[in-house]
Amino acid sequence: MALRNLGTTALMGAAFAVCAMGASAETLRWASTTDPQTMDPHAVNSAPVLSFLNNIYEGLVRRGKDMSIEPSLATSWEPLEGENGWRFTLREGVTFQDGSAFTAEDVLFSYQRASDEAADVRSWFAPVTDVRVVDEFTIDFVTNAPNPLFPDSIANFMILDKDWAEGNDAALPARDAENFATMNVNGTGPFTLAGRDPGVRTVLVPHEGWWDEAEHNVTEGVFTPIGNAATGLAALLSGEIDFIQPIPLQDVAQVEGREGFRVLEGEETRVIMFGFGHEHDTLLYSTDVTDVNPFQDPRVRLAAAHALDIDSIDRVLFRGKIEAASQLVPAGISGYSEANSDRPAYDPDRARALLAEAGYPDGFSFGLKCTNDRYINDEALCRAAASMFAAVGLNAELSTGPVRDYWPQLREDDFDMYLLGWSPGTFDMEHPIRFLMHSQDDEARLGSWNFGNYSNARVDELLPMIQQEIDPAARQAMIDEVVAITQEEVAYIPLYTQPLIWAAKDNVDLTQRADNFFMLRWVTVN
Amino acid sequence: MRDWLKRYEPVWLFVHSPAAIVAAVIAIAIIFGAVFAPWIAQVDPYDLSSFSLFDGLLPPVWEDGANPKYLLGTDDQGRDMISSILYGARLSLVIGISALTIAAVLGVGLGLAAGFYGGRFDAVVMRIADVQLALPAILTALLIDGIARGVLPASVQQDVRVAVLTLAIALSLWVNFARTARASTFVQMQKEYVQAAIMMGQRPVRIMFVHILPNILGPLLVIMTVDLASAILLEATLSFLGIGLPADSPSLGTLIRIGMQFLLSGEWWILWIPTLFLVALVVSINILGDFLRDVFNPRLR
Amino acid sequence: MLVIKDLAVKFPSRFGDVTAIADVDMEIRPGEIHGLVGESGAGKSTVGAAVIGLLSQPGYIAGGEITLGETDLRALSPEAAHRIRGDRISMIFQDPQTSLNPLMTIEDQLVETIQAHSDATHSQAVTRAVDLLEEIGIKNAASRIKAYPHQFSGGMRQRVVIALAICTDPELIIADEPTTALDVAVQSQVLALIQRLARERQIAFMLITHDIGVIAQVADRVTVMRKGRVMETGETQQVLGAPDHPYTQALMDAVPPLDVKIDRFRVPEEAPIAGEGPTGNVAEAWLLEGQRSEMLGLTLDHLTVQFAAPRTSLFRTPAPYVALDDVSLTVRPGTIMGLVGESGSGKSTLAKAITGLVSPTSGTMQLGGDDLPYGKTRGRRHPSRQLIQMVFQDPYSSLNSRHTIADILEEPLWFYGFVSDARERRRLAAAMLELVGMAPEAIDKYPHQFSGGQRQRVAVARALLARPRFLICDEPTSALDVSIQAEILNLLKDLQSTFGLSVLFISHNLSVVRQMADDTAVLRAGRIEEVGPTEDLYEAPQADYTRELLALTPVMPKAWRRAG
Amino acid sequence: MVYFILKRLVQSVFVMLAVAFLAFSLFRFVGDPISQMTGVETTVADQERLREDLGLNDPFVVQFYRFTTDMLQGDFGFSYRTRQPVADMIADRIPATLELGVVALIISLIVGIPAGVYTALRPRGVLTQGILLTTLVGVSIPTFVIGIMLIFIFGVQLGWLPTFGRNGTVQIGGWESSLFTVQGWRSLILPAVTLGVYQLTLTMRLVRAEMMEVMRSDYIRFGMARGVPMGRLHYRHALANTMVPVITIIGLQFGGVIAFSIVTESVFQWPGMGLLFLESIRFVDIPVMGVYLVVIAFFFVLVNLIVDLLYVAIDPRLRVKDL
Repeated sequence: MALRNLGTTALMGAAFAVCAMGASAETLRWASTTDPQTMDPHAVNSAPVLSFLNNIYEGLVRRGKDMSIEPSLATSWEPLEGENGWRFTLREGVTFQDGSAFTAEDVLFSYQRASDEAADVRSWFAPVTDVRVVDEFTIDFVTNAPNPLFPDSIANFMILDKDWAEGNDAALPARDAENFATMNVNGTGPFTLAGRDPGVRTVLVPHEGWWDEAEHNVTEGVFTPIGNAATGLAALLSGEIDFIQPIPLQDVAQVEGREGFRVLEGEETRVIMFGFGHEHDTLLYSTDVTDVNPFQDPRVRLAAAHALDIDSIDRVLFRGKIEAASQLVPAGISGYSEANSDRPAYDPDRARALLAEAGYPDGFSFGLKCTNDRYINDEALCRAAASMFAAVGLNAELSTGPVRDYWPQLREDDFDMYLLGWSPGTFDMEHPIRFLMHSQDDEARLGSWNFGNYSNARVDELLPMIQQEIDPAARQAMIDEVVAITQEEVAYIPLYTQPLIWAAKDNVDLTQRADNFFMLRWVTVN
Repeated sequence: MRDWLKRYEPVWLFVHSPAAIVAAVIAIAIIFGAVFAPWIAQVDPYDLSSFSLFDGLLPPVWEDGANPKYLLGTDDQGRDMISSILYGARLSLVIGISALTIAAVLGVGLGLAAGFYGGRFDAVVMRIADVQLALPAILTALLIDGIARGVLPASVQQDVRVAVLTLAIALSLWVNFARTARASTFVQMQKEYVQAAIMMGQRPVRIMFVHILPNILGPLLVIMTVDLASAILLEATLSFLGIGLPADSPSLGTLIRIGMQFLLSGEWWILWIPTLFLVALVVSINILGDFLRDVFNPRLR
Repeated sequence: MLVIKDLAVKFPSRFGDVTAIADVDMEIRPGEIHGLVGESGAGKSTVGAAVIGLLSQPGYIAGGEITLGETDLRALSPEAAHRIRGDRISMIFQDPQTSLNPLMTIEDQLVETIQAHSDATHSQAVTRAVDLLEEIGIKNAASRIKAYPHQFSGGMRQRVVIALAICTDPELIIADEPTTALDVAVQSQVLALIQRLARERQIAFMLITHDIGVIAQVADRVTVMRKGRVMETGETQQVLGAPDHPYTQALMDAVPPLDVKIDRFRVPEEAPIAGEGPTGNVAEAWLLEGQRSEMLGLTLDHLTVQFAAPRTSLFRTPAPYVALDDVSLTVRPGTIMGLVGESGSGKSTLAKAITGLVSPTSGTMQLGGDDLPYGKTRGRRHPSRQLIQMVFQDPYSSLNSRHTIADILEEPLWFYGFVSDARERRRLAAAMLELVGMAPEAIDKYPHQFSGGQRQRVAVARALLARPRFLICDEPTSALDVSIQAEILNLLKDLQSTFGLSVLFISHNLSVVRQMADDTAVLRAGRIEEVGPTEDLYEAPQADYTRELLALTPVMPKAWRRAG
Repeated sequence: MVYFILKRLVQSVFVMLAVAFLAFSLFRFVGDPISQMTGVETTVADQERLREDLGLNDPFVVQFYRFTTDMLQGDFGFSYRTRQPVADMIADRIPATLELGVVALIISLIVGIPAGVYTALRPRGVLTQGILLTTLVGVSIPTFVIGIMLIFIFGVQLGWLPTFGRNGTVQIGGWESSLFTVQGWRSLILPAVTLGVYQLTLTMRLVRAEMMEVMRSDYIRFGMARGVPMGRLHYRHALANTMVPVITIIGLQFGGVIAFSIVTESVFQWPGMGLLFLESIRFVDIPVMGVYLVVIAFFFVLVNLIVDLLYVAIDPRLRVKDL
């Protein structure tokens, strides 16, 4: 069958094509599924944009290869005496890409710009009450309460040059029509923009006057978005691009099978989980139980957890690439509760027993809502889970849809059980607690993604204490308690951490970071 | 038997053209398989409990590592390919045929009236046709999908997806019927039997549907077969663009979309078997369509 | 010199080989015009096609010889045959509208033909073409040659077709119904041209036609064919004047004479006689019972019909096309009024105005004393829609081919509410069929199973089933063969006299109108040229136009006709 | 002639208004743009404020009135996603789609017409049956499968042609064209062939049907009777008359080309309007979707007008009035 070997033969043709491409010295051509919408660091708080702009702009602090916080534009920082907040001493002799000097004024201006109503990233500065310039290279951030994690939470807060922004009337992120900062950049980072054709091609070239010494040998970085996964892979295998993030899970074996290419597999910090409608008093989609919501009974929720066999999902759907998850953050993230690191085992009999105990011996039907274009194999996972639930009597009526309609439906409580993936923005356990476990409280901007409105007084009480606790041991004890409560009450069913799969040519060394950010400055093309 | 065969010419022509026979055999076999899928297929792919994940990604029986229980292998969910295809073809045919009927009723009705009344009414119908042609099929599908989601209550939405898709496809096909019906009606309007009916004072509706319609069925029938093929293809394209049917009640188009993800990962059969099946179905329908056009086109004889 | 010896042509079909023509013999000397006459289906066109080698698929020459001069046409290779076509043998088709390529100028089509058979340069070919056009009577040919076919009138276009046929001065020209689509005046000019070419250029003409008048006027010798066989051949005067084969005699009797009125056509013996048979008179009784006492005449005065011409520019509204201009006409009750005129004279528009298909711009119409409203304002249930019925020209399009004869005939019965019971309706329809001379069993068949003549009988039956008082016949027989035409005309005469119908008989054929009509009106370009009793009009025409029409109609010389 | 054009223009304005109204009135059901525009941590209050600023809470009629009046003044609004003026976004993308569509159409004509003529003149030939079958198979495989197949065969296996994107373009006064460089053509071939396959089958079958019809006409038989060489008869006479009806149908099919270009562009990552439209659907970028539709309607109407004018130009019966 000619069509069959289409997929598996070795690529003499492709290898040959690489040289034919006439790659100039150390150009890196890479692709991803989505194009960063804008070049304005404060306009949009989304991973693709922040990841790309981290190559151009820099924050006071930055994350190292192992996700730890290290000095960047701030050389050091200490808590303020006498009031809550932090003092940052800035690095001297740093210049922006247009040559102007970097001073505290620029940091203050960037703070005012980033916390303005027009900026989508203003939620990072919720705890900040005041910012004071002490001298040309020191600046204080005053917070409304002790905030040990504040430096970590502003790793993506990028600094603009005040005169450049005001000079090109881009003092605020574009409210409606684009302004100068949407298409042009002036950061302190390792690279600057050499060409921008939105949605088609974006070119980065090294910034000569960068304060840090360059580990990379890239002379030109060309980024092109490729929406269709199969086309992207073809582009890599045909040698037209050097690196692509991500590639479909099922094609890993293929790429590894071809010499000249390799695959980088890691764990993304995103945990995939099922959530319940804790606050719903009836099931919306059930055909047999319409007067009460069985999922309000923790035993039913535990039964659902026991019905899922993560190992077989791993083997068949993810080809052994995922890690089972016991809580809402993966292992290794600060605040991970080692004490509660085991998850409910796959035990269909125990699940049926629990259901019977809860009064549903032959189970019931309910509506399971999932996305079909947001997480890796999201639709396939939901179908697999639905068939596992059905095995124990929980008849799931599956409805999948594009993510553009998904969040509004969840906000209108249009589900019985729903699929959710969560990646902690601050890479700390406090983040999911603040957004997913704390009961919904709009003014305080808490629990905004807790769609089922799970609420536990003790958890609500512990959150502010965790946020202000300086002593790490005490903080971890409180976090362990929260994780224990939510596990015991099965607030969510954490399933697994999503695999992070990049593919590149052999002659490209690069570092894969857990937050799926691609740093051009760690790349060497040999 | 011989003279009956001879006397009724289309049948005689059919018996003597091998292509039409082969096409008819394939089409009937597929339609038979689709209609009787529940009894033929081993597994009901729509019932989630009837298959398990562990049988996922099994190759066809002539490949190594295959499970004889699944002759043509299984897809990523462990569904038997043959059953999925039969059920998928059934859904595709249901959508295709119902979309076609709606398009035919709407198109022929408007086309006949436009041809009969002519003048301003004809111009209005043709402009509506222009608007419909200017809206790409994907957008029609998207908009109807959006309306259904906005208007209908949440619980009903899932099983109304098929109706939404059918309506969307029908809306993008009715223009062909309208244009052909209109052109044929203009020809018939010159004929004296129509003038006689008008002179008698018969109601326009009766003239259109009792007198004119039987005489313009020939060309419409040909469009019917050609558009059935494009309706099925359109359903496949829409599901590729993410607007088609949900993955748990696959049509042929959805199966192909799922198959696309495994194109390079070695599981070639998930894509190519449904695609070859679709090609066989569409080609045979088209060949029958061509045959019908030659038979019903008086001038060709 | 063309010689054909027992030529046979066969058409394979699923019923085995059908013999179209067999043992046909014929000789045509240079300069001779040899008429080939016969009714439709006689195979005359097949002979012409066989000679020039253009038999329509899948026909083939099964036997016999065709020699032109010394060359045996059947022995030629396809390429050689193609070279001869246009060079030594040419052909003229019936309809000038479709014989010329609409997208090419006359010059291109002439030049390409000339250059196909001679090595003339382009300019030489053009000058030759211009001379040719002048020779066949096209004025200022030099400028007209650059025009497109649609810019010529029917007659002009046929002249161009003839020029194309003779531009390579062929030995033989096969003219297949060359003048059938033309008006009388233009027909005679084209026939005269053919005679002149035969004489001056010594071209042998095979003139294929069904019109015996044309044969009489032009042909030197004639061959009569029927059902693929030659009945008789010889000098025209001898064959037409004193035919010795009964079929030829029957054919001659069926031709309506122009110069004398005969009360009924002598119809060949096998034609069915109208009105006999038991069920026939059931229909007759039903019609008579429905007949109200008085007969209805029709009066039109100052009737004008105008059609808006298509707008070509925003500012000037173009002058409307005047189809009927101030027409006043009266059809006396119980009589037949003939209406004669050439194509484009407005005959059909008049019929459509009366029946309401077209709304006049001014003038009034009365039917038997009551006012007849215009089409627009005439309600669907207005009594005139039942009282006035019409028989159309083309039998193939006046009956709905998807309905059975029963459906067609029963429609007026239930529509006008005459008979509510279905079985009764069916019995009456079958009876009417017999009244018009057809077998009652035909009721369950479809129109395509009948000949042209039979279909026209069904159309008449349908008209009668509406119990009309006024019948309009728009060219009822011009699409039929002469023999069939005679039967239908006899039928119409009998029905008119039996049921006291007032009839408006429209035709372009003056001889037919003379045999049918009590009074006659001559129409030209929408205006009445002359109206009066038929005999006065034919014997002593007042208007020059009428005289000219009578003179130009090809007709058999009086001397040839058998006595009585 | 002038009157004819004016009448068509008035009608086309109505078509475009109808398309705009239809599209705009239904966008409200296509999803919530705000949830796409804001990040994960944006609070509900901020989202409401943004919704207010964008005027999405205004009644539908007001929104539509604003949409049309702005458009008439040439202000096409800005994209919710990239904040770029929609006019620039679409203007940048028009050359890509137009060039792809036109080249696909040309391929379908260059291959379709001769194939149609051949199959018409030799209806029973083996090659004819072969051509008919292969083109039929070609049109039975969904466009995206054909696209991916071509990418893998020519891009990955053989490596002759690029697998995605549109490079080698040359800027000629605001029009970015890929027709003037070898690299430009190399990246254009595969998408154009994918888009062209459907058109090609259509054109071929149309030409075949019309040609067989014309071959039976009287003027062809008269041409045969005049001994006009067969070649001239087939091409000068028959083909010219075949083109008249074929051109109108091809004009109508241009709508199909636009629809299928959406799929082709998404498979080949071809930076045309189709891809932009697809991305704006995923992102519920209403202004871009609205303007795209009106532009497509405009192209469609324009093509119809051109086809009608071509019709008159080719057919002298319409062009030259009687002498």
